[in-house]
Order: sequence, then structure tokens, then C-alpha cells
Amino acid sequence: MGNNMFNDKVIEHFMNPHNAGEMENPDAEGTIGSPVCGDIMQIFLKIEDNIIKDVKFKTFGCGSAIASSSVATDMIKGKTIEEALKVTNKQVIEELGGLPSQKVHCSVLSEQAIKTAIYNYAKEHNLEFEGLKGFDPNYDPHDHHDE
Amino acid sequence: MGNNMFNDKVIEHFMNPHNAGEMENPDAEGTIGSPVCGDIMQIFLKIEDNIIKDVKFKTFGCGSAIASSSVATDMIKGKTIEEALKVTNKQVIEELGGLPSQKVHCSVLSEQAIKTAIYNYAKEHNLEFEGLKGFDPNYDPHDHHDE
Amino acid sequence: MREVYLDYSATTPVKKEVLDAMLPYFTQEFGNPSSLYRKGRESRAALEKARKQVADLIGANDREIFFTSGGTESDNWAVKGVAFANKSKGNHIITTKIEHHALLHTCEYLEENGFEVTYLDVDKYGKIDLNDFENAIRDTTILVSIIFANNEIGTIQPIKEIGEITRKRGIIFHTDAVQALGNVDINVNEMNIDLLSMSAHKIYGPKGIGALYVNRKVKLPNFMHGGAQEYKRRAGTENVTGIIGFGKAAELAKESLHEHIKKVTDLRNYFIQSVMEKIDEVTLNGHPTDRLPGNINMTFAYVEGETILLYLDVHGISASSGSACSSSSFQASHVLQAIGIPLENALSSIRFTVGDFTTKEDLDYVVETLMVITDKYRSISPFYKKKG
Amino acid sequence: MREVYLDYSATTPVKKEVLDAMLPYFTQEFGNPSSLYRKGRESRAALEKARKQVADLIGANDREIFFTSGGTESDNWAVKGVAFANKSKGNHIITTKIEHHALLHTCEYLEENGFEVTYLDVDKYGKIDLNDFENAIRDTTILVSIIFANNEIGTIQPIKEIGEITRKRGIIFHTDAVQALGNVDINVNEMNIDLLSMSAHKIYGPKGIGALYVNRKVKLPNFMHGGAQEYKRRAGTENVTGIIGFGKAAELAKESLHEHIKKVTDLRNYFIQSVMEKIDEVTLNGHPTDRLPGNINMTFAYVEGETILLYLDVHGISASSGSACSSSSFQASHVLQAIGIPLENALSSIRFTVGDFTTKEDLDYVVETLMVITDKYRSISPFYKKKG
Ligand SMILES: Cc1ncc(COP(=O)(O)O)c(C=O)c1O
Ligand SMILES: Cc1ncc(COP(=O)(O)O)c(C=O)c1O
Repeated sequence: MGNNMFNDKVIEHFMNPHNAGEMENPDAEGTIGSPVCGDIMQIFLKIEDNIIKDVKFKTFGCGSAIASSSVATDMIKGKTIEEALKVTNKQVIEELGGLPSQKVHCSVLSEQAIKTAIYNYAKEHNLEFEGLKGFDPNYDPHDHHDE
Repeated sequence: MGNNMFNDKVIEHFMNPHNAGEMENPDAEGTIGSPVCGDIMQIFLKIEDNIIKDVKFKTFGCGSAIASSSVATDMIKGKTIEEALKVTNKQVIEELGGLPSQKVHCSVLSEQAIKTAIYNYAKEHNLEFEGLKGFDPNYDPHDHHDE
Repeated sequence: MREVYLDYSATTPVKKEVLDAMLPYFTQEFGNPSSLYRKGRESRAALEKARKQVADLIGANDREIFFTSGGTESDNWAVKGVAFANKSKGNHIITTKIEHHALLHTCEYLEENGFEVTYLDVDKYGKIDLNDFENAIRDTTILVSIIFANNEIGTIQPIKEIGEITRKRGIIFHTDAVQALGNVDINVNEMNIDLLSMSAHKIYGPKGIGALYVNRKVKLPNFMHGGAQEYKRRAGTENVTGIIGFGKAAELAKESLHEHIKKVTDLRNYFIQSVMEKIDEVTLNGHPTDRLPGNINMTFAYVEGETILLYLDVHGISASSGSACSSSSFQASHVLQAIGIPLENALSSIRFTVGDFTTKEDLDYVVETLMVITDKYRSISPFYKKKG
Repeated sequence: MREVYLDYSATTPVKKEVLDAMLPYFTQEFGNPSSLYRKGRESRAALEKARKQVADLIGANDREIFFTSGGTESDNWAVKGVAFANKSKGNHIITTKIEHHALLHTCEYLEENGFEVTYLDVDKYGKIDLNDFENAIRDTTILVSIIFANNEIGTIQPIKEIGEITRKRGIIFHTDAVQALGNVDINVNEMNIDLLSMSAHKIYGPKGIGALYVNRKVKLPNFMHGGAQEYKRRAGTENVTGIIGFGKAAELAKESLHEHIKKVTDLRNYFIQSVMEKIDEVTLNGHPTDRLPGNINMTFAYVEGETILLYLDVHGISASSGSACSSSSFQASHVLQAIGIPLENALSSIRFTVGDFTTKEDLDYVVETLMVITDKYRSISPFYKKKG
């Protein structure tokens, strides 16, 4: 596949996404995006002692949204919540070995989906996290990255 | 030469025009056309007993003007003046085996050049010819045939 | 890996016969057709032959065919030309909501320049309503431009009926036939078409060449100013090889029109039936029968279109989300919106277009791949709830 | 019979390397470059490579190159675009009397639409006067468009000096470089050029493809409305093979620019000298040195141009009366009139343009033939009086 828009790692994660699917009784759930933008991402977390024990995602979105979800969920599995909140879309892109510029928003979406799930968890349990400061789950990443 | 604009007969007359050149002491001379139109034709006649004994032409003009002059002069040589006046541009074209439509005016030019020479001859000798009725040497054939 | 190309509506390969016809004119008979010498006359003769071939495909006279750089230029020329030439008569244009961008954006440009445009609605199959159309006509209507067959959903409009109305009302009628050409029987005279846009690369000819049919009675100002080419109607050294290729492609299209329609319709129906049988919750968009022979547009509910396309691509299959021009920004198509498809479904819709080189084996492979895709990605879709 | 092509300014043959670069993209890699799948990406990559090759030939950035259907479209787009976009600032355009018809007729169209155009005079060599030019600038001047090198007489304008003036005065500067490309060192930045028109078929590329260089600081509205091709600046499915051919031709032109200029200049000078030695009453039109390397424009007094061309043609020699676009109606060229050549002489003028495949033997044959022609047809010219 010469001249691919996507590198092999993106394709691999897209074809065989990690942590994809349903989770029974999650401790936290977060959904972001809207079909208007063509991308919806849903994150489920199992949290024990401030640690993300398990994570699953569902995505209605393009290949890079799925690949981003796949690596982003890998990256936060086993981490503390504060650590997970530090995962940025830049790191997701790095981990994927790069994304075409018009697909950067997909990585933003996975970062936001994780934060949204933790935001919901914090609200429910009346917790505060440094990493959530200034975070607004209603923020639409598409506003920034589309031409 | 496939797809030629001109047929072989036109090319032959263009390459080896008959009756081309100067005439010493002509009995009649006629010039028509102007360099603005890109075509000038000059006809010299030797006339004896109402018969065209010899004819020569000079032309500054395109290939079909030269070819038209060549056949038109052939056609009137040895003819009476009245017969010569009956030669039409249609006959010139026929004799040439056809001309492209944008070159029809060249054949008109040779018809007009002959008539002009005879017109001058008639004026000089105070003669009248049926075939000159309505003929005006200042008529510009280009007005009719160009788009 | 098997390679299956199912995007014939985006562009077609150049047929071997077409390329063979073009080849001598690149390096050998390369003369400028406006030149008087032999090399120029050879080009001109070839060009005029091609004009005849294109004219024959739509039942026109060859003097009514003007070569352009493609369907887009033809659309621009026709619509802007008629509009500006008839400004004194009126400023109203009627078109549809499901035109190609070449037409829509041209209309938008005209709206910015003082024209009023009515965009006709279409029904759920993508057809305009003839009553709506007649009611939309005003005293100031100077142009009707309606796409012959839609590029996304393939729906064919009642062109002959439209032509009867416009002729009766004395309004100029343009149709964008870029997709219809070579796929539908077209006769400009019987259909009362005044202007018709064509593009070679949709009928196995080269890219970058098209034509506009201009009925001899229509006064159309020039769009491209310059030299006296194309009977002084379209300036610029002629794309001789392109024109020859277009001519040859048109000739082939005419020769095999009915055979082509039959073959491609069969393939299309085979594919639709096969997908419907093997995959749940799939809908066909567009008209069940009045559609381009090669067009299949389907919604695979719950799976995003780009995901489908990427997975197909990885498996050597080329398909698209609608029009190629917008495929680098995946958005719900204006055509699918116009036929009332809900947004998520629009985003889950794929266009497959089959053509002369498609085989049933190709289609079997695609259906198998689609089964894997729907299985795999529906299971991780936040919308999907498994039945049963 | 020997065939000698001496009309390289009308069009050039496609070089073998150029055709070879194009061939795979007709039948094999025929994808639509806007498509996301592999076949589309292959086309896109080839297209972007070509963009870089063209940019390199004129010292531009590749994002400043927009492909068009030829020099004519580039001229139309640039001039109409700047005019309409800057209507609020002014309505005055400066150009010359010796532009190509693509520019002249575009200016005439603009005059009909409320713009004022100054057509600068040129001297007997075909050069504009820089003082005249500066004096022509008004507060309302929005565009200067001056042909880089003339197509009929080959005269090269002081483009760098013009660019300095327009830059200083903040006026947009377009140049039609269709003839200059590949024949003159061009650097858009050093020469302060804002817009520059190009055409592939003058540099051994295919017909029907060109480009417009648009300096990134210039706001130019679209000319062709439709799809999002060419970074949304020029709609229409890209002429992929044409673009690839243009790119390859540009690459070859850049590689061999100085070698080409030297070789072709030598041939030109050889021909001029040879004709001057062997035929009486011949004059060279245009500038003695600041002219296109391959251009020879000569008056053969007393013999009408079409006669010369026909005789040459019968002997396998292709030459022209000036621009190819007007050669089917032999009229005194506006360029020869502008440099003050008397009408009869204008009608007796022939353009020979030599190129990469011309040999000295070819030229010897042409000179011999010209000797026969002048002998033969001067003797039957009503104007000619033999000397001595
Ligand atoms: C219906 C329709 N109109 C116009 C066009 C534009 O044609 P082109 O890309 O040849 O300019 C296309 C295809 O791109 C089309 O499908
Ligand atoms: C100076 C000049 N400008 C513009 C053009 C037009 O280019 P094209 O014929 O590629 O449209 C030509 C040649 O035809 C030319 O010589």
C-alpha cells in the first residue's frame, strides 16, 4: 500500500482495535462527539483505588477515530486517574506514529472522551482532579480543527 | 499530402502558374484588390480584332489567388472579349476542381481583374460590351465573402 | 491481493482502443489544429472526426459540440453564459437540490451577483416533481438547469418531460449529463435539450476533456476569451489528444450502449440482491429502477462510512462516499439530505459504481468483505443493538 | 520528402520521456486524485510531484501553482479574477498592444464590463518604454499585465524592472509567460511577479494543460466553480495525465535550460545569417538580441505570406504567419502593426521557430526553398521591381 494516508500502525489498530466493545457495570462512562461531526466516542472505565483497572470503548467514526481510541485506551489502562488525565492527543498521535493533519481531531476526540468519563466519575463521587481543571465536556473539538 | 486544403490541380497551378509575369505594351491593363485585403491582381491583355491574343497576370496574394489567376487567364486566351466577359468565378472554381469556402473570394478576384482590364480597354476605345453591364471596378469582392 | 474498482462514477480507466487512438498525436502528429500546414491539418481532421463521434452519441449536429476542459467547465460556461446573456430578460434560475457541486457552486456565485435561484426539492427517490417545477417558473425565469442523472444516488430525472415544458415556455434548458452520458439513451432533439454538459473521463476517455452541446438556436457568450478556436466559441489551443480520446470513447459508447446498459444493470442488481440477502439493516438509496445502470448507493446502518471505505481500501476495494470531489472531507452529502435520509444514515452510506471491467467474482469478494466489516464495526458502534 | 517543423512556438511535440511518464496513468493508475483509496492516492502523489516540478521551473512554492486547461484559461482567470476582485479599489488595467489574443480579448471583455484598459505602445523592436509605463499608472490602476516574451516576434520585456515598479506602487502584476517558460530564466520572487500564466504544450508537454502561479499574498477569486480540487481554487476533476506530462516537461526544461537556450539560439542565428546572406530585401522583425532563443520573424518583401507558407508546406516545411490561432484568416498581425511595420510588409512576414529537434540540415533545406520561393513569386508580384 504505497502512499497511504495512514501508517501501518494506524491501520493495525483500526483493523484490530484493542479494548473495543461493551463493558458490564462500568464505574464511569463518557460520550463525546455527535453524529453531525461524523464521530462519536464512548468510553467505559472500571476504576479501583483511583486506578483504571479496565477500559473499553465504542466508536462511530472514521478509521483514525477507532485507532486513536485503541491506543488511547491502551495508554490509560493500569494508570491512576491523574496519570490518565495527563494523556494528551499529541501523545496519542505519537503512539500511533502520526496522523494526517485532517485527522488530528480524532485524537483530540479520544482525549476528550477519556476526560469526559473521568469528569462524570468525579461528579458522581464528588471528587476533584487537577487534570480536569478548565475541562468542559461540551467543548467540541471539531470547532478547532476543521477548516 | 493527406487532408490538404487544396486539391492537386490547385497546387499544380500555384506551383507552376500559366501566363504569369510581365507583358510589354499591353492593349489593356486592369488591377484590382488592395494590400489591405492581402490580395492584388493585375491583368495584361493583348487584343486584336476583338480577340484576346495574349494574357499575363501578376498577383500578390495567396496560393489560390495565384491558381485562380492561372486558370482564369488560360480560360480567356484566344476568346473574344464577350466570351471572356462570360467567364465567372464559378467556372474558375470548377476548372480548379474546387476551392475551400474561405478561398472563394480569390476566384472572384480573378473574374473581377479580367473585367477591370476590359473595362479600361472599353473606356479607352469608347466601346460598349453587354457583359460589362452593371460592372463597377471599385467593387470590393472582399466585402461579400469574408465573415 | 485482489483489486476491485467500484468507483466508475468518480472516473473510469481509459480503454485500450481509446489510448491507441490518442497515441500518434502526442509525439508524431502533434501539430496545432489551427495551423495551415499538413501537421496542423492532420490534427484538425482528427479533431473534427471526434466532434462528430461525440455529436452522434447524443443525436446532435457536430457543429453544436464545443470541446471544453471537462464537465465542470461545461457547467460553468452554460449556466454563467445563459445567466449573463439574459440579464435583461430576467434574473431567475431553476435548478434542483441534488446538482453536482459544479452546478451548485456556480449558482451560488450567480446568487452573489444578483440572480435568484430556486432549488427544487426531490422526493425520497431523488426525483423532482413536475408540478412543483411548473409552479416554480416565473416570468423572469431565464434558465432551467436539471441534472440528467445524479452522481451519488443515480436517479434519472424526467428530462423529456422537463424539455417539453421549457420548450413550451420558451425557457433555455441545460442539463448536466456527465453521469448519464454513455449510460442512458440521450437525444437532444427529442428531449428538447438546449445545452448539455459532458465529460470524457466518465465514459472510458481521458480526464481533462469535456464538451458542451449548444443548440444552434441558443446564443451563448464565450466563457474563455482568446484565440479563434472551436469556431470562435472557446479559446485555447485544443487538447487534441484529449479530444481524440473523447471521440473514440463516445464512438465505443454508442456502439455498445445497450449491451453496456444490460451488462452493468445485471451486475448492479446482482450486487444489490447479494448484499440485501447477506447483510441486515442495509437500505438502498435512490430510485429502485430509474437509476444509472451502474449505481448502487447503500446505507450500512451503525457503521461510519469512512470506516467502511478504509477497511475496503485495505482489502483492495475502491468505493466512495458519494462524489469524489468531497471525499477528502467526509460530510453528510447534500444529495442524501435532500432525499430525507437521517444524518447518521447519510454518514453510513457508500456508493459503489460498477462498470465495463467489473465481474461477478469481484462483487462476491466485496460482499464478503462487507459482511466482515458490518460484523466487526457494528459490534463496537455506540448506536448498535444486536437484534434477536 | 524531408519534413521540417519550424513552428515550435505554436506547439511542440511531446517528448518521449514525457509521454512515458504519463502512460501508466491512463489505463492503470487512473484513479481520481480526490478519492481516498489507493488508486486515488497514487494519482494524487503523482499530481503533487508534478506541481513541485512546475514550481521549481519558475522558483515558486508548489502551493502557489494551480493547474488549468492551458495558457488561455490562466490568462482569463488571472485578469478577470483580479479585475472583479478589486472593483472597489479601481477599474484601470495596464497592458500592451502586443499581448496574445487570450489577454487582449479578455481585456476587451472587461472593457465591456466597466473597466478601463491602457494598451501600452511598443518601440520598433517590440519593447515597452518603462517611463511610458510609469506614467500610465493611475490611482485606480488595479492590475498590470504584460507579456513576458511575445509569441510572434519573440521580444522579451524588462519584466524585473516592471516588477520593481508594480511592487513599489502596490499594484498586482500578471505576466503571460506561455512563450517564455522553458526559454528564459524565470524567478517569480526575484522578478516580483504576482501571477504568471503557463502552458505545457509549448515546452514539449501535452496540450490542454497549463498552470497559473498565484503568489500567496494575492487574493484571486475562483474562475471555475465546483468541486474542491486544486486546494479549492480550481474545480474540475484534475487532468492527471496532462499534469504529470506538464511536470515531467518542466523538469526536463529546468535540467537543460541553459543548454537548450544555447543550442536553440545558435540555430536561430545560423538561420538568420543564412537567409540574410542568400536572399535580398529580407528584414528581421523584433529585437536583435532580447528575443526568444528560437524565434525568427522575417519579412520577405513582395511575396504574400500565405504563398510562402503554402509553398513551404508543399515542400514539407511547417512555418506560420504569427500566432496559430489566427492563421486560418491571414490578416496583418496586431503585433507587426504595433511595431510599425507597413501593411504590405506585415502581409509578407513569416515566423519560423526552432526547437530541440531542429538541425542545421533542416535549416539549410528551408533556406534553399525560400530562395526558390522569393525568386519565383517576386517575379510575378505587381510590386516588385528587380534591382540593378
Ligand atoms: C454530475 C456531474 N457533473 C459534473 C461533474 C464534473 O465533471 P469534471 O470533473 O469532468 O469537471 C461530475 C464529475 O466529476 C459529475 O458527476
Ligand atoms: C503568449 C501566449 N499566451 C497564451 C497562449 C495560449 O495558450 P493555450 O493555447 O495553451 O491556451 C499562447 C499560445 O497559444 C501564447 O503564445
